[in-house]
Amino acid sequence: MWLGKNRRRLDEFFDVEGEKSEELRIVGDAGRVKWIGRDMTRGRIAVEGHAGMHLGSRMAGGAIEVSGDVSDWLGAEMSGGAIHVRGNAGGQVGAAYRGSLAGMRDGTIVIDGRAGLEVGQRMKRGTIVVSGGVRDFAGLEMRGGTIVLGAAELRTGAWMLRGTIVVLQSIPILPTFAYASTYSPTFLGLYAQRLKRLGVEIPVDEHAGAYRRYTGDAAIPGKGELLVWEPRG
Amino acid sequence: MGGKVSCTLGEVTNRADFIIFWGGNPAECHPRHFTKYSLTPKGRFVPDGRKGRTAVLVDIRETPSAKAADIFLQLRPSKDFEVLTTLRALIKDQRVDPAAVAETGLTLEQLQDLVDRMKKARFGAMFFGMGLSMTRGKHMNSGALLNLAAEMNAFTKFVCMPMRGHGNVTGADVVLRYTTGYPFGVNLSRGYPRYNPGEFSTVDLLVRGDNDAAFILGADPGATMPQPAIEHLASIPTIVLDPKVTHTSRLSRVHITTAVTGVSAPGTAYRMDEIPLPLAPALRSPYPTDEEVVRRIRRAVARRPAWQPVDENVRSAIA
Amino acid sequence: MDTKEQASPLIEHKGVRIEDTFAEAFGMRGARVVITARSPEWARTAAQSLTGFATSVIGCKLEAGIEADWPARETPDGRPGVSVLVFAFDADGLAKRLIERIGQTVLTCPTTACFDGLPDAEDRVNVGGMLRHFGDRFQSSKFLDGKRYWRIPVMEGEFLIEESFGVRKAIGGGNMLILARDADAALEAAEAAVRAMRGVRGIVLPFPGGVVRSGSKVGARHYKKMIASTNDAYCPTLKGRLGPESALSEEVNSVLEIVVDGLDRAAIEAALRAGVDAACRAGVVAISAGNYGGKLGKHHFHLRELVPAKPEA
Amino acid sequence: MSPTTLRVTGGRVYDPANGVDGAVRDIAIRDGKIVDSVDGGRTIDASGMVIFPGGVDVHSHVAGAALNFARGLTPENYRAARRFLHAPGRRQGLGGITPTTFATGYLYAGMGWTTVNEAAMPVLTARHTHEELHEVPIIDKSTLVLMANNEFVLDLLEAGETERARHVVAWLIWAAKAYGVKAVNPGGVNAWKWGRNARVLHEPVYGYETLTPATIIEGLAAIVDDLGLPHPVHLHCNNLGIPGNVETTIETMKILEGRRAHLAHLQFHAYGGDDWGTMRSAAVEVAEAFNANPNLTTDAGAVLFGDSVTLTADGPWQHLLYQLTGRKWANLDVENETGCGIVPYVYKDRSLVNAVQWATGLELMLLIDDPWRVHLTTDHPNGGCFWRYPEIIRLLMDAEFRKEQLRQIAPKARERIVLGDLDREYTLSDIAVVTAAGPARALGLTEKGHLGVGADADVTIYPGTPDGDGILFSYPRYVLKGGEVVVEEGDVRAVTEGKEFIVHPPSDEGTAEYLRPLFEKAYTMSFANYPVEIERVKGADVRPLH
Repeated sequence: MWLGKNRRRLDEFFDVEGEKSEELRIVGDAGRVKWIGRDMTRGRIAVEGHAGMHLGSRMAGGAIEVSGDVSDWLGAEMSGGAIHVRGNAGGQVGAAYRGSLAGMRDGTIVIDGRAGLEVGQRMKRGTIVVSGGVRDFAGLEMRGGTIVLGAAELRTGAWMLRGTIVVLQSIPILPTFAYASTYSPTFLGLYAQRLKRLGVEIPVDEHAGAYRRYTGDAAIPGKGELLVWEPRG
Repeated sequence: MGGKVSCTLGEVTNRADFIIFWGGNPAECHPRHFTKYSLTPKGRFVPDGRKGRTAVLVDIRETPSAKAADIFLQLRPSKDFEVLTTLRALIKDQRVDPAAVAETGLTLEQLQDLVDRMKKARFGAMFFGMGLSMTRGKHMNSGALLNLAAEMNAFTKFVCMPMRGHGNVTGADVVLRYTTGYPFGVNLSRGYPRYNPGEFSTVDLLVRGDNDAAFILGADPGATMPQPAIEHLASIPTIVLDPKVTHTSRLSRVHITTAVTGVSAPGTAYRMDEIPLPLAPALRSPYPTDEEVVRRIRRAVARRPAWQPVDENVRSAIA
Repeated sequence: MDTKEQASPLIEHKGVRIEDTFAEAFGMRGARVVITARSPEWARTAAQSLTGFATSVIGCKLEAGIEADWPARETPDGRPGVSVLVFAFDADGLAKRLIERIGQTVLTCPTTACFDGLPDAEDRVNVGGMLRHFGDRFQSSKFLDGKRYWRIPVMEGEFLIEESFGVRKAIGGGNMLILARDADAALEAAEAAVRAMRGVRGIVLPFPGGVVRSGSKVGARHYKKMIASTNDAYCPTLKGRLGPESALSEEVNSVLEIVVDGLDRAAIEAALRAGVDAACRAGVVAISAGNYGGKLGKHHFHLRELVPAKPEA
Repeated sequence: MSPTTLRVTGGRVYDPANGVDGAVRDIAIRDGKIVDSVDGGRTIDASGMVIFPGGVDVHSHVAGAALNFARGLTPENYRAARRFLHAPGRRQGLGGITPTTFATGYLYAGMGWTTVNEAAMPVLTARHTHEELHEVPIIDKSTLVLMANNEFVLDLLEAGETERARHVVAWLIWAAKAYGVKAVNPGGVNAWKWGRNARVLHEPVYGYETLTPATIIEGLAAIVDDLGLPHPVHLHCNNLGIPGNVETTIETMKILEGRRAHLAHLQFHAYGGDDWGTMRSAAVEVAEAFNANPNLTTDAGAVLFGDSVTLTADGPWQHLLYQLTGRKWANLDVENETGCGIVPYVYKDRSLVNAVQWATGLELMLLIDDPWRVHLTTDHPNGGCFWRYPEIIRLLMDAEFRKEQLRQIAPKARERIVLGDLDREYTLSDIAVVTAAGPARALGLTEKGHLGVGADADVTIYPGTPDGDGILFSYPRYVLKGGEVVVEEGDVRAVTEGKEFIVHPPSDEGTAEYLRPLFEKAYTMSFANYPVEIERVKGADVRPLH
């Protein structure tokens, strides 16, 4: 591993135990350790504590679980596998690195806490769930895939071409999104079923409420959708 | 997907009949911009000078620049992105929500009128300042305006450029690009350039406390950066090269006074349109130039044993 | 059909003679369609419509039936559902029929959605990917866990259908014949058999109510153009005219057949076993099966293997 | 320090300029030049190897404001690029599609090329181009200054003041410290400043009464000849990239009859058809016309499949490409002089258009009879990166390999090209002509491109047998630049400073005073700051005129 510009042995920083294996457990505060699980294709990493930037960046398979918080670029440009963060995440979750045409290409990211700016920027496929809500520009220039947000600040879905952003409470909508209808999208049932296994609930009960559907972003012009949950009554 | 459509300032002088200033106050911040480049001068294809041009100012408050504009559009703070995104839709004849537009402080009619005028222009130019690029949305606000300008070229000629701040910012950007490939936020600690704004940009490094020394040239972060960044600068060996004592000098370990570039030190400065201008010093200075100091430091450092980067693709015995 | 009664050792089950013959079945291609809806009733309505007029490949190009009701927790979208099995001679034909039928009967039916029920099948046919054209470019898709789903805007809201459906080798034409003393006894026995067989997963009974009264033979004696015609050897009213050529004994006055299509041999065997067991009741003279001498279909289901072996008496 | 003498012994030498075709010869080097013989010094045993003159690239974009704009636009390309780690004597950098300055020098030298002509420089930003070129180590460089949309020149040509125009061109060349004159889409870039183009050679340019692209082409070719520049006018024809542009290209050749000229990246100008759907290769027609015009030279501008960044002064074409690709686009118009557009692009073998482009470049190289008049280029980075030249060499030398590659492309494209019918295979001597001897001659660089006595000791030594990929030319065993071993076994061993070739054509003394008032009206900087000071051109080598 690298400390700044110098290459060091892993055991200068960590007590390393066990044999070569498909499973890796990192215990303690790795909040300043970058690139954990970069390019991983299989196996399992469990971080018991915090993790730093670029966790699971460009990963193609396997699973990562973090009990604490993670920093920016979580799962950036990932193409498969699953990440579950129990705490909060930084910005650019599942995003494209600067200049790249595509962010997340497939896979699943679940964040139980909150996340920062530009969640799912330029994502093409895959699912991102942030139960606690996000800051501005969620789904920026999104080209496909599904983002589920507990709440969101401004400019959600800005410049999106395709894809779905589900928000579980009312949010400010850009002028370039057009309200379409209020309904219960059948396909959300698929996501609800799947996410239930990961401990995430998406409301799909018609008796409890429905989703307001907005399409946009007309600036592109795009045919993405914002689905905003509206409880009945 | 977006673009950057620009030109040298002479093109604006000679051709632009429609000019938008967005989030900037050139009358006070770039005092010669109106008279030398963008508004009043007569140009080859704008023989009437100011009379031949329409100027629009978009800002959140009525600055002195508003007086120089034919049209002033006052929007609510942090609504730039919403307005620009709406304009991008309107130029493509897409529908927008009038009620949501109204929340920006401007009406749909005002924006439609602006779009109609933009499309009628022969040559449109857009300039933007920190009122756009440093408010909520930051680089995405600038991106919105740049995209709008690029897309306008489907209808008529349009260009767009930032009004860069003080110092030779553009020059640093230019030189970094040709030596490292990236314009800013470059990290050389692995022996080759890496780039990631938000990770390697100065303010982020300082706030996170990632660096263990700082060498500051032609900038005064102590005056502008957030408190955690300043505290970190104060806690590490910080060296400042500056003609005068700055906020950063006060918290640094070392301040080296250097000659004022352009006044008593030669070199090249890049204008905001990336035109290189030779600097011819008018005065002599008792102080060394920045270049001289950097060369001397480099020579001194070269006497120490060299640090050799290792190619991270080569899995060496250490791993 | 080979109509000769075999003079072989007598097999009996619950007092009913089990003829020592076999059902001859054919290799087919099958698919499973899971239809979900807001209520079990609407799911079943769509399923019934989808499986209508799909009794025999000869006349309908498709054989289909309802396989089972699915509780909400088992379906892909968490709503109540019904699964349907469909069978055709080949994958291409299956795809064509699915596109026609789902397009006309599920797409049109309120609240429904339509999913592939054979996710592990390697052979796949494009169904949702063709039906999406109904969306006239207003459709959109979702890609989840390696599968693509199409969302087609319709007046009610949205119709959701999976892009591709799995196709696997299957078996069509498993059957049993109930030879009874009278029509009432035949029908009661058939109803009992159908009830029992419908509890088996992986099969359907494509005929009305699961029962067919008009068993057929290949071709015709008198009309050259007929592909199939009435199974005269098993028609009680023709016993007098056919004499020894009739397959029926004196006391048989009504025969009903149950045809089973299934995704694999084991499912069909299980169904036939349950059916034979249930059909062996008062008024039933014998259980037989239809075959063509064993040369046309490669799947043979011998009745003697479907009843519990009798302890040597 | 560098050895002053060096001998290379036992290698098979390909030096077509001196009629040497694979003979085993010793090469002697003293003080950076090739000499008859030397005593002592290092000896490189090149037995079993092949020896070429150092490569000369007649048309490449390696420095300048436009390229630097492209660098900033495509950070994603660098993340996948080859990395150059800094080391004692070697600077950091990144390769990829638009390599950084240091990397450019290492990559060219590492491939065995030692001279590069940067093909597009505005006067206004020439100072910057030279700054960048100074940071391109090892190789020698030259630049062409953009002239066919310069409003001073256009106004004079419209007014018929050819004499004055010649003085202005001469003055501008020296102001820019350039080596030659480049004409890009004559009149079209100027029209682009109003969002228009110049499509028809004999129709007036938008904004002018009588001036047509044809008069600009004729006028500049005459001026360059009259000034006696070593390199003729370097012309990027109108209608680049557009289906059916073959007519424009052939008409341009007619306009140039009796004049010297170099037609840049001919591949992009050799298409038939009416639109993208009917586009076909017109290499046969273009090559036939070209073969009949011995006054012309050209370069291939070949296309290779993969990522590229298109980068040209042809602003209107770039806007079209942006609309076609819907991806990124940068544009930079330069006051009074020129413009430039940048669009990242991917050439796909399954695309009909791209497959036709790929074939057209190769067809031209195979159909033009005289290898001395057609040079190997990709119009880097437009058609592909310069560091992929070895791939083209293999395609030229191996007809079987070409046929294999043909199977990979869009099937429809095979009916639109003739590549499958061409059996010609380049010899090693032909390769030496198209990569070194020919371009050196076209550039008028008499000490380059050959290994005769008096030549610059730029020598590339390749292994005698191809590498595993069948590519002979990917990794030279040794590269000598000015007599120094700069590359050995694929590693940059010594980093030298290259020269910059410039010319100083004479202009009337009053030219500056004529230009000053015009300049002050049209430009936004001071006239005194306009010309590049000669001190700013490091390693300047002022070349003689004809």
